[in-house]
Amino acid sequence: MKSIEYNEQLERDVLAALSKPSPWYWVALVVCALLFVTGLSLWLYQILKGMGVSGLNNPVGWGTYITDFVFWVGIAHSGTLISAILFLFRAKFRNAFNRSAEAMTVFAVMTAGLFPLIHLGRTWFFYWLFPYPNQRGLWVNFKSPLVWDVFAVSTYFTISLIFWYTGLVPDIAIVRRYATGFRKKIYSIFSLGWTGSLRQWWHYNRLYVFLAAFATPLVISVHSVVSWDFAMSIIPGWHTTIFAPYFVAGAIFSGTGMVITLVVPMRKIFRLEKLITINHFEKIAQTLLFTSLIVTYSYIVEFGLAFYGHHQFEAAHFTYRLLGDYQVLYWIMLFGNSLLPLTLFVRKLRRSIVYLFIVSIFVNIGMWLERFVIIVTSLAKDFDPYAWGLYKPSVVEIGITLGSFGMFFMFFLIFVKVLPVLSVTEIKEEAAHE
Amino acid sequence: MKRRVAPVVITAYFLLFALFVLLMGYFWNENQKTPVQPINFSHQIHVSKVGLQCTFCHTTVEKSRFAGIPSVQKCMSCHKSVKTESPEIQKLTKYWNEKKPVPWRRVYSFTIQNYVYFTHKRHIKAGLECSNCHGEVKVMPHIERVRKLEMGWCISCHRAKNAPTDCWTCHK
Amino acid sequence: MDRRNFLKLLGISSGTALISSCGVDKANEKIIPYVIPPEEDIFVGNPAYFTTTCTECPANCGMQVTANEKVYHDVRNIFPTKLEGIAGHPVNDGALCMRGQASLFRLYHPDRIKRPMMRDGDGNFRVTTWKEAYAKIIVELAAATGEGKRNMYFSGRTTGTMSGLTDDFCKEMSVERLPEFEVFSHANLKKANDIVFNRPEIPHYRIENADFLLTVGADVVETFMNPVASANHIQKAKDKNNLSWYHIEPAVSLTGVQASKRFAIKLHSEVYLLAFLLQSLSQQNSLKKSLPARISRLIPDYSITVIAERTGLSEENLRLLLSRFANAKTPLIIAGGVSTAQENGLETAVFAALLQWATGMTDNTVDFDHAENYGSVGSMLDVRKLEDSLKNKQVGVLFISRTDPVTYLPEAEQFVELMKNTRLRVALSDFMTSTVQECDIVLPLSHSLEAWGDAAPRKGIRNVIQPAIEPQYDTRSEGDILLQIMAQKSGAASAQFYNDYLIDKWHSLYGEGETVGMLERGYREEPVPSLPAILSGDGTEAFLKNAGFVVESSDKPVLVITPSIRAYDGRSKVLPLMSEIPDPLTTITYGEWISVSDKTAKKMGWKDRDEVAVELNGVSLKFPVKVQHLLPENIYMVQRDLIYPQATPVDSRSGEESWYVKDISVNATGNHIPMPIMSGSMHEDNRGLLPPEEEEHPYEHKEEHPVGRMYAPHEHDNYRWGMAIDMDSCIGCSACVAACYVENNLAITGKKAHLNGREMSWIRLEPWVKDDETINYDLMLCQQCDDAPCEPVCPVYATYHSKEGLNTQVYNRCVGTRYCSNNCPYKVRRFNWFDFRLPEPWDKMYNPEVSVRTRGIMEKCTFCIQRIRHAKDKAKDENRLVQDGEITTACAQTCPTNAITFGNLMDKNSRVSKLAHSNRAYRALEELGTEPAVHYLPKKESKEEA
Amino acid sequence: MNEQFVFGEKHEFLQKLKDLVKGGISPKKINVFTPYPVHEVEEILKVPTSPLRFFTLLGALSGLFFGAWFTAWTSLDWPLIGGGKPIVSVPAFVIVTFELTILFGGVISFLGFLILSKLPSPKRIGTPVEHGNQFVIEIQSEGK
Repeated sequence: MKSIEYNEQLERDVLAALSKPSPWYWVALVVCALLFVTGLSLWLYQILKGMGVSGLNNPVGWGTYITDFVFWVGIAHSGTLISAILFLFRAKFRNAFNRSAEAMTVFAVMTAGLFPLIHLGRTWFFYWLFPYPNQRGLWVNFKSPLVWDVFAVSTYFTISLIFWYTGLVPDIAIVRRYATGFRKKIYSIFSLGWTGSLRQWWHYNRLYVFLAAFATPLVISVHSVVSWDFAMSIIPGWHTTIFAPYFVAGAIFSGTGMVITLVVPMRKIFRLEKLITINHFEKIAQTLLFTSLIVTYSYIVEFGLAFYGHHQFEAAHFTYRLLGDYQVLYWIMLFGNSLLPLTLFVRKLRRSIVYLFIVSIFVNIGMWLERFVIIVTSLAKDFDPYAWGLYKPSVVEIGITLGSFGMFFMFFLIFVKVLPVLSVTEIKEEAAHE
Repeated sequence: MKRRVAPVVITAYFLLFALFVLLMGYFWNENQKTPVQPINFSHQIHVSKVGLQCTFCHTTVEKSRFAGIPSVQKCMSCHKSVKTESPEIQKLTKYWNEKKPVPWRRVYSFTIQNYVYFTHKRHIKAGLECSNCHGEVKVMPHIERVRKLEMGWCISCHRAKNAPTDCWTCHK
Repeated sequence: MDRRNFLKLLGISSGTALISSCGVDKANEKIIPYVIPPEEDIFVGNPAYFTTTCTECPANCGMQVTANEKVYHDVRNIFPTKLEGIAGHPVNDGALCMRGQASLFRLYHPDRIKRPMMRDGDGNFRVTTWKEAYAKIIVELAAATGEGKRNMYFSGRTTGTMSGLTDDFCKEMSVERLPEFEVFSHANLKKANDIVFNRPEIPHYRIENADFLLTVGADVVETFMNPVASANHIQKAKDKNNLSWYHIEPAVSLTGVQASKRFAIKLHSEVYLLAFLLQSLSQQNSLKKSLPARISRLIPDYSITVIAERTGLSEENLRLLLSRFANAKTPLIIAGGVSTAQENGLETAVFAALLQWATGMTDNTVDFDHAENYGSVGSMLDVRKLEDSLKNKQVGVLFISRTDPVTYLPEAEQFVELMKNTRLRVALSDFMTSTVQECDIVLPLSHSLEAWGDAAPRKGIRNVIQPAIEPQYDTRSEGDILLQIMAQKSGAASAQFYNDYLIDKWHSLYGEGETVGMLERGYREEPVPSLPAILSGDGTEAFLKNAGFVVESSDKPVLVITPSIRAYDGRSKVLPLMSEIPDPLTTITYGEWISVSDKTAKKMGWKDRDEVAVELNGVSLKFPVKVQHLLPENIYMVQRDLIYPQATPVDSRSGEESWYVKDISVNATGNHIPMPIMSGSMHEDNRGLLPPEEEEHPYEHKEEHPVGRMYAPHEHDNYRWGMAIDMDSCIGCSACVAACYVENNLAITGKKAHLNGREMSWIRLEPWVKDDETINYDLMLCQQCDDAPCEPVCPVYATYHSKEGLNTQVYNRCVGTRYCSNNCPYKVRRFNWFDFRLPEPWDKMYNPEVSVRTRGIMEKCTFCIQRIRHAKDKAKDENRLVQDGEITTACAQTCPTNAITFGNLMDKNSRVSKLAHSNRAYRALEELGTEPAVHYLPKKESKEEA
Repeated sequence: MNEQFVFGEKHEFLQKLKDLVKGGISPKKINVFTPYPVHEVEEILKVPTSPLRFFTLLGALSGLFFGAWFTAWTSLDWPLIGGGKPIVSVPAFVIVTFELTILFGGVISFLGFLILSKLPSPKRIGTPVEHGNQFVIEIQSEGK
């Protein structure tokens, strides 16, 4: 087939996704929107009543909200991994996923960014967390890991957004060509008047490389910072040096899981089978397996440190994590994160979309639980036995968590209807090489 | 046709709204600055004309955290005889006869009163003039707030005079 | 007459007169001046101080009221905001117990009766006027006398001038004054002293003079007689004569846990132990006065083995006790509480009295001349008498004042029925108690902080009661009421005011000058004639002849109904703070529970919060279980205020009511009851909260070889505030906790919050069980760490380290991340989960010097920084540094044993630095390198004692 | 009047381009439009590396210095002790500095790209130039 025809065909295939949505799409969208709105109203309720509407207490000052925060930031990471790191490594299978992965990153960071605000006792003063010149002459405390978070997350969001958009510009230009009327205007604006001239491609390529080069260390730093929220404290179970690598691996692991969860149905619905092939999935499954192994390794090391280090509080804590009040969650987590992924050594399973989808769901659950267990068990029983206490999420917390999922999927659903879900330009380029 | 009207209407609406907000803000601020007092008391007359010292009425300013507001009896000690015919003084006399306090409106207040510890005594002892913070009261027919009492303002002076800037000097 | 003119009349430079000037009102919009100008020497920012007397329990501690000026609902007034003991007061010497600290909650209680009421035709209360009420009373009194019925005045314990006035009133109005009703009447003690010394009194125990103290059942630091004084004197004795204090009890009590040695004794066998001591001591003639033969032969004499078997004490322990008694110069034995309120109670008390006489305690440590003022207090026998005369419809008008028999008597329904046999029932009360519900006329009483009066806790002391605030409602003092009734009867135009009556009395008693002195001091010590306690041979012999010594044979479960350190006999239950503060032994706050021996629990497989049904006296009561270490098997404990009164045997000789319910059966129901147990675990596992158990150099001080640190310690200029807490002195009374709540406007969060682990206490007592044998405490509050983990994690600098070593929290900068709390190894930070504001009118008691925190803010102990600020302000005026002992925190101030020392660690000569550098000192979780400013001195091991 | 060559296939287009350059037409006069980046073009037309990298370097450096200065300065502006750490605790500040380096670097590179490639261009937004999937070579005629 002549490449020009192939490209035309390709464009039609991809842009087919932008055609009129089916009723089911609307149902899904409305459900997500409702969840989102419920979450928001619960948050409002919490602001008006006080943090007491959550299940948090003394000693457990952090719970579901921070878990959600870490979870969503984690999700975001594999987006950057797939698009930036794999780009630098020139990994071919990347272009099947990178667009949706990047979109996922942007939306996940947006969602994650809300939770530090939600968990504030006095949300209405959230802006005090940012260093801005004020009449009080007060700045923020740069020694606080929470301030590091503020910088890391906002940087991460900005860069991811730019990275995503840059990749989109030539594709939007394509959509522009097909679109008509009002939509055409919008697309023209967002394609910035892209012509595909030599000069544009010339700088474009450079920019893309640089952004990728920035994004890669950024991912590492962001989740390290998130992990330091815990590692910088003195609480047994938090205060450990392996947290940064451990969390980064965990983040990529969970994110990869989420990519699969998102792409499998997307591929089916928009009939992208011939663009997102089983080989692509095998590759991503391998990533999943690899990161799973790293995470499992960290789990083992944690216990090693505690017991071999012969530290009374650490030892007591890890015994508690394993056999204490929250052991069920811990065991579910181990199953989802460490045992189940092992089955991906089997090639057959690796290449079964359905099986992958199931695994990815377990990974999502497992990784959420991992953060929950780390945060809650450490706080529930620390140094002073008198102050020990248990925590269980309240309706409000659960509602807001569901709301965050609603928000994330809502954005994603909107995305698949307004922007090309695959990087057309890159696939063309890829095709031209073969 | 429609296409032209809609944007105009919308912009107009928002402009009006903005204007409204601004006006509200302005009036609120003014009102804060010079609240309407139950009795039209003039510091100008009492200080400039009569020549009273601040401490004549605000007796505890040198020894207490609070400057002190003169009791109704104190006012009456002069106004039993002075200017008795003036309607404002008659208001005062009314309060006195009913043995009711005069519900003066506060002019200077910290927005977060509950959390701030301020002592007049220390500042007087440090040699500050009343006017340093309260402005030229003696020329004010209606007492008027000349400072917002924002933290930044306090601090600037504390720094200049190297007074303590430890948070718990003023916070409580 | 208002107090100012009254004091003017007394010629007192009214340092305590109603002050007035301008202050800051809550609404912060208006500034309300006074109509009448202020006293010249008084102005806002300086609170007024009044001396008065605590009336929360019969102990009558001397109390200094701190009254702050506030505008409340557009009215400028002064409001009592803090209560403290009067330093040097003969009863409590500056200290106050948790109930005393909390009694402001009674003063401002929303449920107080606000105006006189009378029952109308259809049996409902309607508001009435005093005149009308008086008129009715006078008419009824006359009518009753006409019918030949007897009118009776039935009240709670009354002392001092009020007692005299009551007599006058009764004479005037032909009313019988009945013996007073107290749940803890100590009838057996009085009876025993009557038998042995012909003195139906309770002596004043001079613990401070003792070098060996043996308390038999008497919970001297909780509710027995005067806990604050006892605790205080125990400490004095420890310092002065290196006192060793042993406690013997059949159950377990905070007192027992705090004693340097505690022996669990078999039920009802105390009598044998005392008999054994008497006999053995006389045999090895180490008695100062030998007992007459006719008496000693009546005292059971058994071999040590038998006694050991009867009492369950090991022979060496018995010998230890003997040697202690033999070698002590000034021993003291106090029997009471669970050991005298039982079948052998009277015998126990008698033997204790004999021991007191024989070992010469009556000459120094047992002081009958200053006997506790319990003379007019009756017993259950007197109650029975009343019930009889009610049964026989002999009673016309029944006055019930300041007491609540319907709540405290087991036969409540019956008593209510009997009350109906009267013409008229008049209640004088501050609350709508179940007794008041049954009355026809309700005369609301003013709180003692709103009224004049005096009190005589024991012979030789007269306490002043003077108002710190005008009555908030249409209430009157009992004195005024009686005087007014009398006046109205005699048709006088106006009654004499009770305060005039008082003045007259005082003047006639002490003369004018002395009266003034007494008012300023708040009390007066008067000389009392000294009569030695003489053994009454006949009485004792007669008693011993037909004394029966029950031997507890059955091993059926027994329920002990113990007094509550928080609610006393139940009267302090109305104070919400008493439910908010954990019971020191169990750390339970709200709701009821039954204490079950850990051994029993293990056997039955019960755990905390398991519900059990208790079958007793034919009824079945349900309680959640609290496993209690040290509690002997088969013994169950419920605090008196948590169970409705039980019919228990009453000693016909003394009228003492037994605290034991025998032959109960306890079975698990299988339910679990959520119960707010504040302690997450009672096992410390050498985590470093208690002193490290090292073999050589037991309490070596860590500061000399500090833990490795990355940065040089930051410098302090003039002050580094620090604290030393001596856990050997601490008796776990929790007064400090209550003081902190009141001083710092801490929130009362309620049961639901407590179940979610949301208490707000800044300071707490942590009980630690060591190998199921001992319970040691530590007192946990913010350690003001030099390298505080909470500080660097705050993103907005809401918490930081002040140059004076304080770990401060700027409330209105806090955004509420709770990171600091997570990162605090001591978990002493508290988060405002909601707007926990005290409901009106309780908010009157807020301390204006301390902000009231709103929702979403983290708060913590600041070492009472408002007090530091004031002291520094004063020092600056006199341009000097703050002296040692000039400042003390609320917790340290109220401690009966001065276990807490606050001061400046930079000053090497301050008491606190000396203690901090003593080689006993250790710091909590020191190996974390947080460099706390709080230093602990551990409890001395009892082995050092023996 | 510009001369245009339109191709459907990449290799034809590249061939033509080579010929043109061989034919002595200065690369400056040649402009090409491609549906996706074609790196050979840059080789053929001897296009130097994009100056974008200077923007990136500048951005990153400014972020670095700003971060280092800002963290230290704000801490010294009102020195408050926390947890016994020094007022300027470099290890903590490095993290913020690093993030700022990346933030500035990324944002300024993007701006640089817009400036260099003259985007967004209102003219083109108004009337987009569409070449579809064709490869276009445009040679500016003489005189221009």
